Formats: sequence, C-alpha cells, structure tokens
Amino acid sequence: MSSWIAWPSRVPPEVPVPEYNNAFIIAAFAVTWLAVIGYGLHLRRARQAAEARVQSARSALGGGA
Amino acid sequence: MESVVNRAATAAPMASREVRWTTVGVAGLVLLVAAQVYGVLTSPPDRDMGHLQKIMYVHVPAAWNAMLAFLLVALASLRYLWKGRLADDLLAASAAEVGMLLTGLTLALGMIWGKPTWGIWWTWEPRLTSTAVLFFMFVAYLILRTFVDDAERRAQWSAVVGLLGALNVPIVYMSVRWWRTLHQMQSSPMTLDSSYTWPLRANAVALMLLMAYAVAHRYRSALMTQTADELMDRLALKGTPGGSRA
Amino acid sequence: MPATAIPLNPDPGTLALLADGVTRRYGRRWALRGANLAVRPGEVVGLEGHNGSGKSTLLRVFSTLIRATSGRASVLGHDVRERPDWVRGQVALMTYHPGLYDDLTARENLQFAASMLGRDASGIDAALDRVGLLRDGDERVRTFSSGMQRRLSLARLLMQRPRVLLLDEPYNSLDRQGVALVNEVVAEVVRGSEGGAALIVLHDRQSAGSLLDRVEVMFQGRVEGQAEPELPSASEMLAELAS
Amino acid sequence: MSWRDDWRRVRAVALKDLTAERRSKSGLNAVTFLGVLVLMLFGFALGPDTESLREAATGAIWLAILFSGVLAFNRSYQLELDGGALEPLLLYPGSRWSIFAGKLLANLAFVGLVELIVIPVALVLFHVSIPDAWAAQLGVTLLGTIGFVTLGTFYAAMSSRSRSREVLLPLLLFPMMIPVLLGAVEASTSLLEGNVMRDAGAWIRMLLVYDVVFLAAALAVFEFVIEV
Repeated sequence: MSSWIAWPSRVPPEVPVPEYNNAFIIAAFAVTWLAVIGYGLHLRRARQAAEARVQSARSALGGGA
Repeated sequence: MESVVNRAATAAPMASREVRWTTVGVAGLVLLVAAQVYGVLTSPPDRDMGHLQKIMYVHVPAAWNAMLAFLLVALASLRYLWKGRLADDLLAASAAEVGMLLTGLTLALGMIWGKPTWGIWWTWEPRLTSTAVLFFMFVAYLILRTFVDDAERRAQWSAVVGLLGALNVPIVYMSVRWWRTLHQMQSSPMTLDSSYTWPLRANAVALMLLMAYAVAHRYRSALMTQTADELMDRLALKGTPGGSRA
Repeated sequence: MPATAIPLNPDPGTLALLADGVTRRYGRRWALRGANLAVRPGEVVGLEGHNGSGKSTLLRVFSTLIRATSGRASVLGHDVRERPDWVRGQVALMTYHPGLYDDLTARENLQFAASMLGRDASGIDAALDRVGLLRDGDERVRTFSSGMQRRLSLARLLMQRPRVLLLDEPYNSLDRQGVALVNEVVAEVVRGSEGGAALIVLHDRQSAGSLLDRVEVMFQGRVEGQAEPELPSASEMLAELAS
Repeated sequence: MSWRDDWRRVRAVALKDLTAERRSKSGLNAVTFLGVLVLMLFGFALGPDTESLREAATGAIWLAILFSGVLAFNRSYQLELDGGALEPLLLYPGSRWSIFAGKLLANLAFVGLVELIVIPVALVLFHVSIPDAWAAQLGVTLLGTIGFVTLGTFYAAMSSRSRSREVLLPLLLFPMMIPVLLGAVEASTSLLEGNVMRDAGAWIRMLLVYDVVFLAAALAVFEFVIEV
C-alpha cells in the first residue's frame, strides 16, 4: 500500500493533535450519505417504473397472463 | 435466449429472494452506521492528519467496492458473450451503474481529503487517477447503452466494451504509477496502525453489503422491465405460432 | 392459422428455404411477426406485400445478415444461426443498395469481390461481359447510372456462384434488357445448381414473366397467403388481432 | 479457410480502403491539416518560450495525432455504409476478423501518412532538433500508433453504426488511450533527453504489452461487434 491515502500510522499520545478542518470531515460523511440515500431513491424510482410497466403490460394483455 | 416471463411466473421463490436481499440491504445499512460511529468514536487521531484520518473510513471502502463493481461488470460481460443470455447483460449494466456511483464518490471524497491534507483538490496519484479513468469508462459504457436501440446489439457491444475496459484497468494503473515514480519520489509506504484496521474493514464490509443490495435491486428492476416488454411482445405476436421463444 | 405453403412437419433437409415462425423486432417495432415460408429446390417464388410488411427483413434473415428474434430459418437444410458461414457460401443477396464502392472502378469492385470469395480474377471479364459492362470496366462506379450499378452488382452475384438467390426488387431501374438479364441469371442459378432456388421480392409481377412458380404475399410481418390474394384491409386485420 | 485465404482477404480489404481513400483525397488532406492546426494551437497556448515549447513537444504531437486520427476511423466505416457496401462485405463467407485486420492496416497507413506530415511540422514549430536516437523514436511512435489505431478501428465499428457517432468514438476511445499517451510521451521525452534519469525501455515494454493485449482482444471479439 503506497502513499497518498496517507495511511494513518503511529499515534504518539503526547503530541497534541491540532483540531482543524472539521468541516471537511463532516462534508465527507455528508457526501457519502447523500450518495447512499440518493441512490436508494433512484433504486425505488426504477422499481416503481418497472412495476408500472409490468402492470400496464398485464392489463393490456387482458388482466391475466 | 431464456424466457424472463417464465421466470417471473414462479413468483414464490422470487419473493423469498427479494426478502433475502432486503435483509442484506438492512444489514448493510445498520452495519454502516455502526461501523462509522465505532470508527469515529474509537480511533485515535493521526499524528499528521488529526481527525481528518476518519475520511479514510468512507473513501477507501468506496474505492475498493468500485473495483469490485468493475470486476462484476467484466465477469457478467464475459458470461454474456459465452452464454448469450440477455439477463447477464442487465446484470452488467446494473453493476456499471453502481460502479459509476462508487467511482464518483471515491473521487469526490479523495478531493475532500486532499484539500486539507495537501492543500490541493486533486493529485495525480496512480490510484486516484486510475479511479478517474475507471469513472470515465463507466460513463462511456452507460452512454453507449443509451445510444443503441436494439437489445441484442446493445448487449453485445456493451459486453465487449466492458471487457476491453477491464483489460485496460491494470495497464492504466501500472502506467500511471510508473509515470508518477519517474516524476517525483514516492513517499515511503507506511503500515496502517492496528487501531484503524477494524473500523476500516467493518466499513468496507458494510458498503459491500449495500452495494450487493443495490446491484441486486437494480438488476431485478431491469428484469421486471424486460418481463413487461416480453409481455408486450406476446401481445404484438398474439395468435402467432412463432410467438414462443426459440 | 394463415394459409401458407408449409407442409405439416416440414423436413428442412428437403427444402431450399424454410422459415418457421420467424419474428424480428427493431426496437419496439415488429418487422416480422411469425413468418412461415417454404421454398422447394427448383422453385422461383415471388414475395409481394406493402411497404413495411417484412419482405426485406425476411430476406436478410435468410442471408444471415439479421438474426431472427425468435423462430427458425434454414437454407438447404442448415440453420442460419447455427451455420452462418456455410449459409453465406450458398446464398446471394441482392438488395436495393448496389453495395459497391463509388471510388473504385467496376473491375476493381469485382476484383475485390473475387479476393473476398477466394476466386481467381479470370472470371471478371466474363462477368462484366455478361452484364454488358465490359467497355465500362475501367470507369469509376461513381459515374455509373443506377441501372449500370445494378448490373454490376449482378455481375458480382454471378462471380459468387450461389445456389440460392435472395433478390430484393431486382428489376428496379433496369431497362428491358436488364430485366431479361436478371431473369436469365435466375433461371440459370435455379436450374443449374443442385437444390437451387430463388426468392424474389417484387412489386411488378410482369417483369418476372413466366419465371415465377408462385407468389407469396406478406402482410404485417407474416406470410399470409399464396397466389392472387384478396388482401384484408388493415383495419379488418387489426380487429381480428384484437379479438 | 486457410491462413492464405485469410491473408488474401486482409490484403483485399486494406487495398480497397486505401484505393478509395487515395481517389477521394480530400480526407487525408483535411485530417493532416487538422493535425497541424492542433499543433499551432498548442504553440499559442504554451507561449513563445522556446524551452517550454520544447518540453511540451511530444505531448503536443500525440494529442494532435489523437485528435486528427479519431476523425479517420469513422470514415473508414463510412465508406462501407454509404453505398450499402457493408452488407455484401459481411456476406462473404469466411472469417470476419480479416475484415477488421484489413481495415486496421489501411488505418495504420492513413495515420502513418498523417504522422509523416505532423511530426516534422511539430519538430519545426517546437524547436526540437532530430534526436540521435531517431530510430528508437520511430519505434516508439510506431508502437503507440499501433495501439491507437487498433482500438480506434475497433470502436469505430460500433460508433459508426450508432446514433451520434461523432461523440461516441472519442468517448469510448480516449479513456482507453491513457496508457498509450503516457507510454509514448514518456518514452519519447526520455529518448529526447538522452535517457537521463528515465527508463525508456520500461515504457516501450509497456506499449508492447498494450499492443499485443488489445490486438489479440480486438481480433477475438470483433465478430461480436459486427454480428448484429
């Protein structure tokens, strides 16, 4: 595994860690959840469209099939 | 060509499969929340990055699962070319859609991580650059699908495009890596501290479950649409002895 | 059940062409909706029908150019989907496109065909002579009239030495001698080769003259009947379908 | 069908394409002109500074080739589509990969001719003197061109027969071209600079692998692309 992901390494307890850039952390998680929920909605819409199509096909075929 | 109509007629096993996939989806969602909370609360801040390290828990799983989605596209494409079943093409398309989302997410998160860490939004790093290439290939694949009307032609063409794209991914990765190492010294690889591994793994598994659910869900919607089309075909061919599929 | 020439349980081995319930969809439109047709060796069969009734599509299915969405088609007893390459060696398709290269001369076009077919070039002059283009052999096809282009594609067809002819409106833009030439070639192929047969899409039955053994009529993607049919009107047909 | 038959078909397709191209002429001139135009634009974009021009030369050459070459590939199938010639072409019995191989050879010749003009013009415009290792440079150019033309000819078989072909071809082709671009540019640059601190050999091997992989893959799956 190489560098750029900046794999977190040792954690020296005595070094005080600067608390910066919380906005970026929040943004990252927010974007992730936006993607998860957004795609979930897309999935539901696709399913509804598919079901509607099956329904209309069935009814066009005369209820049965 | 198999008949999706006949498959849909056996509704009972289909329904139980649906329940099983829903379980996977719910489990993935719950695990994702749990793993994120666990990771954010328990893992100590990194020496250099501080709490920014926590972006890793969403970024790296997205990248891993994007690769997985691409593998799925390649395998489904290969199987389509081998067996000629239209369902495999729909599976490849479903995986490609989820893969495009995941590569897009990986890129967005990479930027969000890069800006505070290095002060730049974009870095020409092999992994990130390969992911970008992968993203473009997913997009091209999905655009190709919208440009072709005939189902069989669309399936054959996109299977071929998916397969060639899969061949290209390792070559792109290697070439970008060489390109980078030639241009600047690569920083020494670091080992991941054990306090980060478990949250990372849990997050990756959670996202994988969600991805599997999403692909399965999208795939079944596509199958349903095809079922509807086949029912309409029956109508169009009503009373024809040749109406049954060969 | 539409009246067709298909015998019950046709043995494809004894037929030059067989379509059994062939369907073909383009996007959402059905070009063929279960076409049945049988052509015996030695037969010359005409195919008539409105525009869009599926005649050209059926010819293309037989030629392996288009795959049937469902159903079965065979040429000289071999399934077009299972042995496409063999079938391509037996049939010749002539469409309304001449299918020539405009910037090549007539002779070069035939030379290309000869190379692709694995024939030597010695037959080219004879073929050109046969279609009356020997003097124009070194002219570019771009300068040809449409009748001359059609003659040239007939010359290519001759070089192919097919056993089964699939001709899509072959008389278009041909003069009287051209029409006679087409008929000569058809007769030659059908009588001259074992299992030879021809399926000809036509609008004008006069041109084929006494060549035709029978005429089949297509309507809305099916072969609906033989000889002089009273075509049912579209609305009647739809009413029947809806019932 | 023996290999000899296949080779005769390959040669026939290539000769036919090249003859048609030679007779119509306008295509090669226009494409070459576009390549030179792209080079000019790069010159303006990079500024008159000799040093920066020289550094960017190989990259500019390859982008000019990519942009002009992509126009050639659809043309090669347009030739078949215009008079309905694709149908008889597909109806000749025998292997279909030979059609692809023939078109590939013709396109290689076409792009090679474009390069014959574009590269010398670039050397002049970007103040690059002919390098000592010019033979190796030619080899790199050839390897890069083979990879580019292979996939270009392959994807054009699809794009030329689909809607909005003008967009589709670069969309499919360019992401696949990244290894070729990197390999060719890096190898050329390192050769130009006398191979200092760089290893042209690794890039050349990469290009070689790329060409072999995609040539084999394209020949193997071309049947699926042209079949329906």
